[in-house]
Amino acid sequence: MDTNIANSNLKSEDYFINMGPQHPATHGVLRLLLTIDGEIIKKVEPDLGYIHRSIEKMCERDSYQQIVHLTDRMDYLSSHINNEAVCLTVENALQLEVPERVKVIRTIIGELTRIASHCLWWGVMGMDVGALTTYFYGFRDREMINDIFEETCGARLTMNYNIPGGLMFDIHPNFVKRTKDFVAHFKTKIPEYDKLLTGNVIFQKRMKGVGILSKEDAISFGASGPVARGSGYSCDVRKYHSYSALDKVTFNEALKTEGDSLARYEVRIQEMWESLSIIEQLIDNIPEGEHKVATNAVIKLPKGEFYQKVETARGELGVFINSTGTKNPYRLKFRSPGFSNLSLLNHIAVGGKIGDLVASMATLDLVIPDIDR
Amino acid sequence: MDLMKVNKRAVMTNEALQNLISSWNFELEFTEEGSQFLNISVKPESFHQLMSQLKSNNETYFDYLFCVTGMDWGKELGVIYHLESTKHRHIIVIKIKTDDRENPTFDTVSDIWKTADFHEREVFDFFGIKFNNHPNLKRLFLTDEWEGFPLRKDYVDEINMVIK
Amino acid sequence: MSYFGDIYKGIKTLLTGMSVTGKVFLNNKNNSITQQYPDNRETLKMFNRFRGEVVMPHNEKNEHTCTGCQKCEIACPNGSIEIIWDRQIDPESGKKKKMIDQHIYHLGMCTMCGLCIEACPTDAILWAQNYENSVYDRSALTKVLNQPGSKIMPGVED
Amino acid sequence: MILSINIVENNMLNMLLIAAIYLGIFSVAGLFLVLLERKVAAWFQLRLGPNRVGPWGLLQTMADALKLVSKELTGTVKADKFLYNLAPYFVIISSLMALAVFPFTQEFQAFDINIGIFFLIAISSIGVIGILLGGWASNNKFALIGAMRSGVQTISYELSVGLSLVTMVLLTGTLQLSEIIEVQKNGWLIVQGHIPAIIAFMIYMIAGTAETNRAPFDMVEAESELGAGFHTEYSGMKFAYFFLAEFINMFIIAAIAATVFFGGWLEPAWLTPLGIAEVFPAIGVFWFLGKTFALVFLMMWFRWTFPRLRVDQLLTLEWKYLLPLNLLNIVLMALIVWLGLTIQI
Repeated sequence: MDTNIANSNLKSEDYFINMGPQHPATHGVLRLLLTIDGEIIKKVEPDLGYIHRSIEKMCERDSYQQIVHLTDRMDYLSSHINNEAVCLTVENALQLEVPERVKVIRTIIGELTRIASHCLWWGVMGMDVGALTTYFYGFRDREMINDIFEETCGARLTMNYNIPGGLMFDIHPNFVKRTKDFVAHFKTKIPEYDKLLTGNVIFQKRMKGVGILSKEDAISFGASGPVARGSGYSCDVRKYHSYSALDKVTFNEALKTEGDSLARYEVRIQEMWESLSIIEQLIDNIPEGEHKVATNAVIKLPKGEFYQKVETARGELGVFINSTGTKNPYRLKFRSPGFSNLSLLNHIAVGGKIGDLVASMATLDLVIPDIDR
Repeated sequence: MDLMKVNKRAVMTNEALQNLISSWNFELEFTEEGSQFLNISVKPESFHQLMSQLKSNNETYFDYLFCVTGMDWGKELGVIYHLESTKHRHIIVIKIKTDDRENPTFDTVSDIWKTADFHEREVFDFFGIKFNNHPNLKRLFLTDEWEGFPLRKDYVDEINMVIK
Repeated sequence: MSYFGDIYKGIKTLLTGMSVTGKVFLNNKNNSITQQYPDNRETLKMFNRFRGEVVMPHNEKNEHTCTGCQKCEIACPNGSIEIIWDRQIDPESGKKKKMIDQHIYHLGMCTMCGLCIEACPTDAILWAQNYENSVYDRSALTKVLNQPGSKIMPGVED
Repeated sequence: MILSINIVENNMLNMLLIAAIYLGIFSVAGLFLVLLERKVAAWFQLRLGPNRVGPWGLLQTMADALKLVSKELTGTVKADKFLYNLAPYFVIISSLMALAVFPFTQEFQAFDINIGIFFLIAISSIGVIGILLGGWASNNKFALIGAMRSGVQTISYELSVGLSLVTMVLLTGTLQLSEIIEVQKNGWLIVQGHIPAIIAFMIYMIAGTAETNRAPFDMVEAESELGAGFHTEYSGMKFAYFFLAEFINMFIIAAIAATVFFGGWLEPAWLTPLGIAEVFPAIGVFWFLGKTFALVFLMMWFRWTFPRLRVDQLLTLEWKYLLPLNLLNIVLMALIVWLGLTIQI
């Protein structure tokens, strides 16, 4: 009997694994078709659309006020910033100047949203690499922000607090105090995050040198937000295309040049500090004034094309409105940060282990409804 | 205020950009149609060449493709590309159109910007616009057996679409 | 000797991590962030602005302030509000006036965006702070907000 | 003739009786460990833990066990039925067998063989065959990857478990567990062997945690990577066997450590003058279980603090760090024993 494998008719085939749509690491309904060789990843092919609601098509039939609440349901972890993006586009198109008070409040809540999003990401990040306790610590701090939101905006996640022309209602009297309490509380918690996870030798080994993305690739893949900044590409929309009250504050753009998972992780931790500093600069100086300017009940945008970028917790969100002068947009496109960031997953995961894929995917901080829209 | 600032800066560069790009011997059409950016319409034939030149030329250096929008203008189908330069920080908008609604085809730019791979697949999925030389032009969001292209204006689905 | 140095540093970081969780463990009585939900119904109070469900307040004479202007119906992005109205003779002025027959609210379709309440010129509808909205039958989510036999409060005009 | 049959019958009866008692005690103990884990996890994680069934949630795992018993046993169509059904029994039986040799007190020991430690090491590594069978036979890709990882992991870490115990055997000169405890009447071995014993203990705890496939070494299940790993396709009671075995294994690893390093059922030396143990020898069970649960708690603390290692780092840790250190440590211990540098109280 011939026992020589090379001479026999044994065939070698690729080993496919379906990761998702229901899988603990894909956070929602992302499906990855993995081609693996033992533990080594040979190819990652995302399959999307499990939660696609065609928000862009729905926007074409909705009025501009109604569009705002749909954006809550895209990247639900930065819903306020999404709302703000649509409102800014509409306000810019109408040449509408909103009161200073609105700008400052929008910025404060936007930064709180960013912290809340990063808290959740930090918890989930730990969970993906196997440290289950981080999840609850992240949620503990996020809960305080959610309470602030609930008291002022009436909802914890899908707030819909912005309307074209300002805010739906003024901030709650407790808002300033609660926010200050949170800032004081959270300043003691980020060092705890570092102690528990960042410094941990296992975590460092899992993250360092894993999922490397060079600056050129980051730009070419259209990466934005902490993913791009971890690779040394300075792309903070808040710096380069400043909006709302962000031109009144000073903050540093968190930037790392290593381009690995650890760099992306550290950028987000650094961003939490920066957001705290932005909030501290603004919270004592909320100007008095109206919380909105009157707009027509039916908003009609002038004919033309309007584009607005904002920096959500995940990166650059773009709103592109093509208006023909009616009360609905003719075409509305959301440039979602997660979609571009997902496209580079194959690039950074190939050659790594399954565990590396999970770790790098966690540092991309994907929110699937944001990708699927 | 912000808008005014951006506009002022952008208008300056827009003119310079227009002068520069119009010297490149392409058949181009410059517009601003209410947008704060410089808009360029280009014929599909010279599209790929223009795009690669926009990226490689040192003065334009548009290396960051951040938004690819499929469009249905009713009669024509087309794609809008938003480009930014990470060096000069200027933004430009490129448009291509075709009258062919049955079999609209453009050249891919996924060889110039890797991000175009996914974005073009999205456009293909929702508008049915094909891209020559695209490495993996498959449906991305919808199932393979889906009929029609939902974001086109003439798409009808009487069961699932609620029209106000 | 970085081999042993690495081991020492590694163990130190592990112990630092354990000290964080250890502290939480010892303080667990005061730290617990979970709520004993069905048990704390009595004390669980939502914030005043919490968006639970759209309601239409009535006064003791069974009167509401809805004029049937349909602004909420137009403002609603999902078609959660339907207003059935009729022109009836106003008993006070004797003129024909728009009056609601039924203000129908589909809670199952509502996304709690609050646009209808913003749009209402007479504050006829408000947010209620209740949070237990699940039911066994979908049809129970379709509610008629104006009470049977209710009338518009005299003097309310849009 | 008649007499001898009687003896045999008696022995059989005895054995059955003892087996029944052990099974009863340890299925309850296993359930208690599950509850303990959930409570401890909750307290680490700012939660309250199970508190609905029974006072303080004490009956929660009983209720879970009842649920698991009554659940349908599902399985894949293309599974290798025989091996698929065999695997959970392999795992649970091998871990229950190990319990037989532990001395709970001086009198309370079912099976005092002179190769006690050896028996424990051997038995505790059989369980992996069950995991391999389960992963292979259930015809699931995630399960297969999990099982293969388990094979790699257990084979590697057995070395460290074995060698760190061998280090201590140098000190005792015997493999029999009752005699190992006898030796410790002059001070627990971790005191007697001081530096090398502490190193051996640390290596043992790391390798032991890995041997039980618990976080941070839960490569086999690796929830965020493989879903549920090798037991993806198991449900109901068969899943419960795997689950229970994990907890009994944890108990075994902790019990070995308590016996070999911390004097088993011996009370702490400063309590000896009080003479409680002479009046009331059964108190030894308390000391034994106390030490064991302290170590079990340590393992839980690991689990709820650390991230998981990657599979290649797992092997790096074993072959580049634990194994060389272990071998050095044995030499060190041999020197100390040879030069008589041990601490005797």
